[in-house]
Amino acid sequence: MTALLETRGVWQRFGGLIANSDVSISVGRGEIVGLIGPNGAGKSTLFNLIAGVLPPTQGSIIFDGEDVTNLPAAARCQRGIGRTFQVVKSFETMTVIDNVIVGALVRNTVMREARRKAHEVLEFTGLAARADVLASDLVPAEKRRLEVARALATEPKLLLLDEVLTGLTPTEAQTGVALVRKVRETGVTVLMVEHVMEIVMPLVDRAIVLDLGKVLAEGKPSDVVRDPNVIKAYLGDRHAVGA
Amino acid sequence: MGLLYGLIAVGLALIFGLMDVVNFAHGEFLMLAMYVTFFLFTFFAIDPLLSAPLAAAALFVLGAAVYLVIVRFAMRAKANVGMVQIFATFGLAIVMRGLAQLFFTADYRSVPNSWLGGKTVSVAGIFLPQPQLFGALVAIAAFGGLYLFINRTDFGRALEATREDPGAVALVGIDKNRVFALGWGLGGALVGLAGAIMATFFYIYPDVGASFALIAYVTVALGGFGSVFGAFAGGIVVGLVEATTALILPPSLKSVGIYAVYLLVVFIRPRGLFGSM
Amino acid sequence: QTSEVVIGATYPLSGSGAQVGVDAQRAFETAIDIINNDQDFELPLAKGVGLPGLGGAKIRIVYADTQGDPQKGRAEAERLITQEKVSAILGSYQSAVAVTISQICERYQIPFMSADNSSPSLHRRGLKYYFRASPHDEMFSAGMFDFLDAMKKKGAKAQTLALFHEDTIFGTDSANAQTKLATERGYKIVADIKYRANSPSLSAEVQQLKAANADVLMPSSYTTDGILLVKTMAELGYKPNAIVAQAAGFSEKALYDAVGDKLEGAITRGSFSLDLAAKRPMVGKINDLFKAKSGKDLNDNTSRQFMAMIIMADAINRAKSTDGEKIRDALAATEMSGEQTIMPWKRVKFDESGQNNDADPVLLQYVGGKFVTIFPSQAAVAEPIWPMK
Amino acid sequence: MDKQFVERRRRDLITAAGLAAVAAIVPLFVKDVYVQNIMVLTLMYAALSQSWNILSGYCGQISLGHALYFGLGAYTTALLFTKFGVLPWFGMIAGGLISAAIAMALGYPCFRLGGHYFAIATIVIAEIGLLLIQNWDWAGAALGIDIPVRGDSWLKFQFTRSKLPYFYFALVLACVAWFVTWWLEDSKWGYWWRAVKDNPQAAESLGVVVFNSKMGAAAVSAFLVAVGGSFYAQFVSYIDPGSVMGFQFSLLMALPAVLGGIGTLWGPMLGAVILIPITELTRSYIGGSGRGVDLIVYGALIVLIALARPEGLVGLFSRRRKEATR
Amino acid sequence: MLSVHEVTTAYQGLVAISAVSINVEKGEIVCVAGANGAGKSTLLKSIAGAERPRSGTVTFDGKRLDGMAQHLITATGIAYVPENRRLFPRLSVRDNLRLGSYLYRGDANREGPLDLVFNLFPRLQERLEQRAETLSGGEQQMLAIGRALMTRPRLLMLDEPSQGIMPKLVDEIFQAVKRIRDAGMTVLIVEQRMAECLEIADRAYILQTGRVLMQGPSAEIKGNPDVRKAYLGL
Ligand SMILES: Nc1ncnc2c1ncn2[C@@H]1O[C@H](COP(=O)(O)OP(=O)(O)OP(=O)(O)O)[C@@H](O)[C@H]1O
Ligand SMILES: Nc1ncnc2c1ncn2[C@@H]1O[C@H](COP(=O)(O)OP(=O)(O)OP(=O)(O)O)[C@@H](O)[C@H]1O
Ligand SMILES: CC(C)C[C@H](N)C(=O)O
Ligand SMILES: [Mg+2]
Ligand SMILES: [Mg+2]
Repeated sequence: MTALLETRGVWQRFGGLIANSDVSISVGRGEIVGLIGPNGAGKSTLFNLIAGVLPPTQGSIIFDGEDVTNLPAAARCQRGIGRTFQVVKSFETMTVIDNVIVGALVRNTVMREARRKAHEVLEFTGLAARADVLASDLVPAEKRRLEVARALATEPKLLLLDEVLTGLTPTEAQTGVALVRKVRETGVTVLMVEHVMEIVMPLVDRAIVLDLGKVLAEGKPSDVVRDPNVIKAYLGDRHAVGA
Repeated sequence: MGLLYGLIAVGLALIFGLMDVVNFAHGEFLMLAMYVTFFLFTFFAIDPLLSAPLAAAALFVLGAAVYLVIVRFAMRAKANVGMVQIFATFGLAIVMRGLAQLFFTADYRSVPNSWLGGKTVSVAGIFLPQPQLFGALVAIAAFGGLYLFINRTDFGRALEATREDPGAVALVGIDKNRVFALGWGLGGALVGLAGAIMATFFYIYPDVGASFALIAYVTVALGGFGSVFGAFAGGIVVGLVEATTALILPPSLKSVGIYAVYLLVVFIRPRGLFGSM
Repeated sequence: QTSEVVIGATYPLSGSGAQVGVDAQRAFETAIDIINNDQDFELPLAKGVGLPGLGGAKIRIVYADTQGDPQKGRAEAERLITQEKVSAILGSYQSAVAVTISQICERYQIPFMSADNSSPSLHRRGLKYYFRASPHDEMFSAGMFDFLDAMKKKGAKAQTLALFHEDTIFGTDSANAQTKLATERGYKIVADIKYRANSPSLSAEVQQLKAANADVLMPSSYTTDGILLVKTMAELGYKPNAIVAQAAGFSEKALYDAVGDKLEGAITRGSFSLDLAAKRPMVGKINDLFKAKSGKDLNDNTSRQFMAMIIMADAINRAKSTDGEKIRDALAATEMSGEQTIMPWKRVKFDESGQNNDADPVLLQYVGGKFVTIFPSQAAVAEPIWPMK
Repeated sequence: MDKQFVERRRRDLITAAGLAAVAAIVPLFVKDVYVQNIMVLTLMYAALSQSWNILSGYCGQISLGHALYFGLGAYTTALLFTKFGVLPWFGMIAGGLISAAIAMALGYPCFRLGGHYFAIATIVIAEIGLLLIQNWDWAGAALGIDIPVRGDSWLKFQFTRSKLPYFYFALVLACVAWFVTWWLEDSKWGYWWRAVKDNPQAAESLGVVVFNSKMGAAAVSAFLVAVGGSFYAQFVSYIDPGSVMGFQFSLLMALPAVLGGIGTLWGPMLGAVILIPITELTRSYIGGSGRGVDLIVYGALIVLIALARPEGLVGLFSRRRKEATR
Repeated sequence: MLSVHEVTTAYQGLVAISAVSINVEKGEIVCVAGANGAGKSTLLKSIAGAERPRSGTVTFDGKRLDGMAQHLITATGIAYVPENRRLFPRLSVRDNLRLGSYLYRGDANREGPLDLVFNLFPRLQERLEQRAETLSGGEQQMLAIGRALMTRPRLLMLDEPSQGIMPKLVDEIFQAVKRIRDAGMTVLIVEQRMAECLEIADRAYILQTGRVLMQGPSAEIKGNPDVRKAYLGL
C-alpha cells in the first residue's frame, strides 16, 4: 500500500530565510505521526504547504496517489486533508456549531445532514455543551478544540494537528490523547505537531524531527528521543535523562 | 494641484490610513477650515497665509474633539467597526453641513484677494498660479514633517501599534485614546492647512467638501493606506492623470481617468503604490 | 369664501443648490408682500389687499425642500398637493426636478409654473398643467446670437466661439441650443468643453480654452464652477476677448463678490435688468423691497421667481377659485402686458404648451461693478464694450 | 438544541409573514398618499438594504458602489421601455441579469482586493458608470429618461395617482429580499459567506472556495438591487444619472442595514423602518426653513443611533429574547 | 507587594472568579494553577485592568489598582503577558520591543533591558526586522515576554508562558523566570505545567471553578496527594 501523504523534496523560502529545505517525508495510512522540532524549525510552514495555504517554492506534494502541489487549499480539503491552525482562526462572529457546520458542508450538501454531522463531531470532541456559544467567547483551549472539531467535520483522510493539546493540565491532556486515538480508530491518519513530550511520545507511532527546515531524525519515538542531535537541538538535557 | 490633493489626502491618510478609521466628514473638515479662513479674512483682515496656522489649530481641536466625543464610542462596536465609523462620521458630515448652512448661510463665499491670490509665475512658458505653488510648498513641507514624525518618533510607532491592536497598547503603557485623539487632531490640523490654502482659490459654501472627499479617498488608496509617502505620491499621480486625461477624454470624463488609474494600480498592487496594509 | 390661498414652492433648500432656494424664498416673500398688502405699483394685485377675486383672500406660501433630487421633488410636490392643499406649485431651479414635479401636478391637475427652469424640453411633453413665463435656453441662446450677429455687423471680432458647459441638464441643453444656432448662423465653434459640475479643479479645461483662444467664450455654469472658472483663468493667464454667459452663476452676486474684478466687461444674458428702473420706477422700488429682505439686488433668478408668483396669483384671482382646473384655464388665458411686469418682456401670454414666447431676454454687461443693459437696442442703456476691457 | 434552532427559524418565518400581512392591510386604512409614499420608499429601501446586506453584511465585502446596480436596473428597464417598448416586467428581469453579470465580471478583479481598497474600488466603479451614462447621449445623458405615463396599467406597471400597486410591489420585493436572505442564511451559501467574512484563510482550509462564494453573493445581491432600480424607474417615472447612480445612493442603501444590524436577518428591515421615515419627515417638516436644521436633526440622529447601538438596533430585540430564554 | 482581596469578575453576567484573594510578596515567584476554565487568566486580567472586577480590591505597593485604566496600571510597574500574546502583528520585532519601552521615551538608557531579552531569547535578535505575525508560534511567545520585560516591570505576570515552546526552551524559560526574579523582579505565573512551575515557584495557589482551592509553599502543594492525582497526572 502506498503512503497517504508524501512530500518530495519540498522547499519553502521567505526572502532569504529558508523555512523548509528539501523535506521529504511520508505518512502511511492509519498512522499517527508526530512532527516535532525546535521553535521556528518549519513545522507549521510544512503544514501550510501540505494544506495548500502556500505553494512550495520547489518540490511536490503527493496525497492519496495524486499530485496536489498545484491545487488550492479548498480543493485539498475536498480531497481529504483537514487541518488546524496553530494560531487559531475561528469564525469569531459565528457560534461553535455554525463553525463546525462550515466544515461539515464539504461532504454534506443537505443542511440537515451537515447539522447532524456537526453535532456528532461536537459530541465527539466534547464541545457539545458549548454549541450555541459564540466562538469569540471561547477560552483559548476551547478554541483549539474547535479547530479540531471543524477539521474533523470535513471528514478528512489526513488530519493535520498543529499544537492543539497545549495549555492543558496533564490530566486534561490525557483526554486529548484519548481523543486523537479515537480519531485514528475511525480511520483517519494523523500528522501532529506538539511540543509536550509527555503527550507526543506515548501517542505517536512514528516521529519526524525537523530542525532548521531539514529533517533531522525520523523513527520510533523512543529512538528519536535518544538521538543526541535531537536532544541537543530540541529536547535539552533534562529530557535526555527523562527519556 | 496634485500636491493639494495630496495635502488634503494626507490628513485623511493620517486618520484613515494610519488609524484604520474612515472619516466621512473629511470634506466637511475642509469646509470648516475654509470658513475659518474666510471669516478671519473678512472680519480681521488676516491674510489666509497668516491664518493658516490658526485654521490648523482650530481643526486640530475639532479633530481631537470628534474622536473623543464620537469616534471613540463608534469603535466600541464588536463587529463591523469600520461600517459603524463610516456612518457615524457620515452623520457627522450631514450635521456639519446643516450647521454651516444655519450659521454661515448657503451663500457662496470666497476670499477675494489675498496676498498671493490670482498672481502667477511663469516658468519656461508654463504658468504656475502662486496660491497653488505656495500650497504645493506647504504640502511638501507638511509631508516631510509628517513623514519624519510618523517614521522617526515614538508617537508614530505608538499610532501604528494602536491601529494594529487598540486593546493591546495598554500592555506597554500607551493610552490609546490619547494617541488617537492626537492622531485625529493632527489629521484635522493638516486639513486645516489645506483649507486655508484652498480658500485662496476656491469658493466656499456648506457643501464644498463633497467636491473633494472622493478624490481624497482615491488619492490615499492609490498611494496605499498607512503610508504618508504614499499619499504624497498618490496626490502627484492624481494631479498628473487629471491633467493628461483631459487631453484624451472629454473633460467631463476626466475623473474616469483617475478612477481607472486607481483600479489599474490596485489590480496590479492590491495595497496601492506604497501601502503596508 | 376662502380667506387664504396656499401656493407651494419646491426648491433646493439644502445641498449644493441651497443658496438659490434660499434667495427664492425672499423673492416669493417680496411678491406676497405686494399682493397681500396695499401697494402702489402697476403690477396686477399690488393695489388693495389680497386677491379681490376671492374676496380679498391672502396668499400663503409653503416651501418644500427637494435637495435637488427628482424623487424628493416628486414626493414633496405630492405632499404639498395632498396635505397642504396647495392650489398651485412654483419651482424648481433644477430642471431634472421640474420633470417629476410637473408630472405629479399633471396627475393631480394642479398648475405648475417653472419660474426659473430653462430646459426647453420641459414644455414639450404635452402637459396641460405646465406653464413657463420666462424664456428657455433656446430663446436665451437665440438672444445671445442675435447680439453676436449685431456685434459682427458692427465689425467686432466674434467669429469663433468656445462653449464651456457643465454636464447637467442645464449645461447640456444650453450647449445643444448654442451649437445649433452657431451652425445655422455660421459661427465656428473652436472648443466645446463639457465638464463635470462641481469639479475640484478646472485647470485642464481652462488650458484647453486658452489653447483654442476663441473670440467669444460662452460659459454655462452655476456659481461654484463659475467662480472656479474665472479664478483658474486668471491664474493660468487666460484673458478671453469676450465672455457671453448663459446666466446661471454669471448672474449671481456671489460670483461677482468673489471674482468681479476679473470680470470687467463680461456679458451675460438675463431676463432682468435693473436699468429698467429708469423707465419703470416700480422696478427700482421692488428691488429695494427685495434688497431689504435679502441684502442682494434682484437678479436673473429672483426676478423670475418674483414674477412667477405674481402671474400665478393673478390667474388665481381671475379664476376666482382655488380649483386647479379653473386656475389652469385662467393661466392659459393670461394676457399681461410687459409694463405690468418688472421684466423687459413684451408680454405674458402662454401658447398651448404653456410657454410664453414673448419673454425676450436681455444682455447685460458687467461694468464698473454693476450690470448695464446693452441689448436688445430698445432696452439698452449703453453701448457694449467689445472686446472686454 | 436542534429543535430550538428549527423553531427559531420557523418563528422568524412566521413573524415575517405576520408583519407582511399587517403591512399589506395598512394602506387600506392609511389613505394619505404622502404617508403611502413614505411606506413605499421604506419598503424599497428595506429591500435594497437587505440585498446589499447579502454581499456586504453576510459575505463581508463592503460595497459602497451598489448604486451602480440600482442604476443599471433603472436604466435597463427605462431604456427598453422607451426605446423598444419592452414591458417593464421583462426589463426588470433583464436589468437584474445584466447587473448580476456585471457584478460577477467586476468581482473577478475586485475580489482580490481587501478591506478599504475593495470599498473604494466599488465607489470608483459606480462613479465611472455614472459618468459614462451621464455622457451617453443615446441614454439621455444628463437629461435622463422621462417615462411617459399614459394612464393606469398593470401591464406597463404605471399608475397615475394610486400608490397602492407600487406599495404592494415594494412589499413583495421586500418580502422576496427578506425571504431570499432567510433561505440562504441556513444554506451552504449562507455558511460559506459568513465563514469568508470572518476568516477567509480558515474558510479555504475547510473546503470553501472563497472566490466563488463572493461571486455568488455579488450576483444575488446585484440582481435584487437591480430589480429595486427597475421598480424605482417605474415609480418615479423619471430617472437621471445623478439621482439613481450617485454615491449618496450607495450610502443610503447601506445605512439601514448598518443602523439596524449589519449581517443580520432583521437589521435592514428594522433600519429602514426607522430611518426612511425620519429622512423624509425631517426634510418635509423642518426642511422648508432653508436653514439646514433638518440636516442637523437627521445627521445627529444617525450619529446617535450609531453610537448608542454600534451593533445595530436588532440588538435591542435579540438581547431581550436571549434573556427571556435564559 | 500585590494584594488581591475578594475579587469577583464576571463576563456578561457569568461569574468567572468569585471572591478570590491572593498575595504576592516582593521578590517572590508565585504560581497559579488550575484546570481549564478555572479562572486563572481572568485573575490576571483583573489585576492588569483588562477586565474590570465586579467587586473586591487590588492593591499594588499600597496603590489601589481596581478601576484604574489599564495603561496606567502598566505604568505603575506591572507587566502582563496575556495568553494570546497580543503582539502588534504587522510591526517588526524591533518595533514591538521598542514599543515596550514606550514609557521611557526620554530616557537615555531606554533600551536597557534589551540585553536581558536577547540574552534570554537570542532568536529574537536574529529576527529583528521580521513582522511579528510571520514569526513561528514559539518565537511569538518569546517576543511577547521580551516586550513585557522592556517595560521594566517590578511585577511580571505571565499567562502560560511555556505554551508552544519547545522542551529545551521550556526549561530555559523557567530558568529565565528565576533569573528575572534574581534581577529584582517579582513574578506571578499561571501555568499548566505545574511540575516544572512548582520547581521554581516559592508559593502556589490552585484555583478551581473560580475559587481558591488551595494555597501554600510549593513544596507543600507538590506533596499534596490530591494535587498529584488531579493536576500532575501522577
Ligand atoms: N511569511 C513569513 N515570512 C518570513 N519568515 C517566515 C514567514 N513564515 C514563517 N517564517 C519563519 O520561518 C520559520 C519557520 O516557521 P514555522 O512557523 O514553520 O515554525 P514552527 O516549526 O512551526 O515553529 P513553532 O514550533 O515555534 O511553531 C520561522 O523562523 C519563522 O519566523
Ligand atoms: N471573553 C469571555 N467571555 C465569556 N466568558 C469567558 C470569557 N473569557 C473567559 N470566560 C469564561 O470564564 C471562565 C474562566 O476563564 P479563564 O480564561 O479565566 O480560565 P483559565 O483558568 O485561564 O483557563 P485556561 O486554562 O483554559 O486558560 C471560563 O468558564 C470561561 O468560559
Ligand atoms: C439659468 C438657470 C437658471 C437654469 C435653471 N436653473 C435650470 O437648470 O433649468
Ligand atoms: Mg508552528
Ligand atoms: Mg487561561
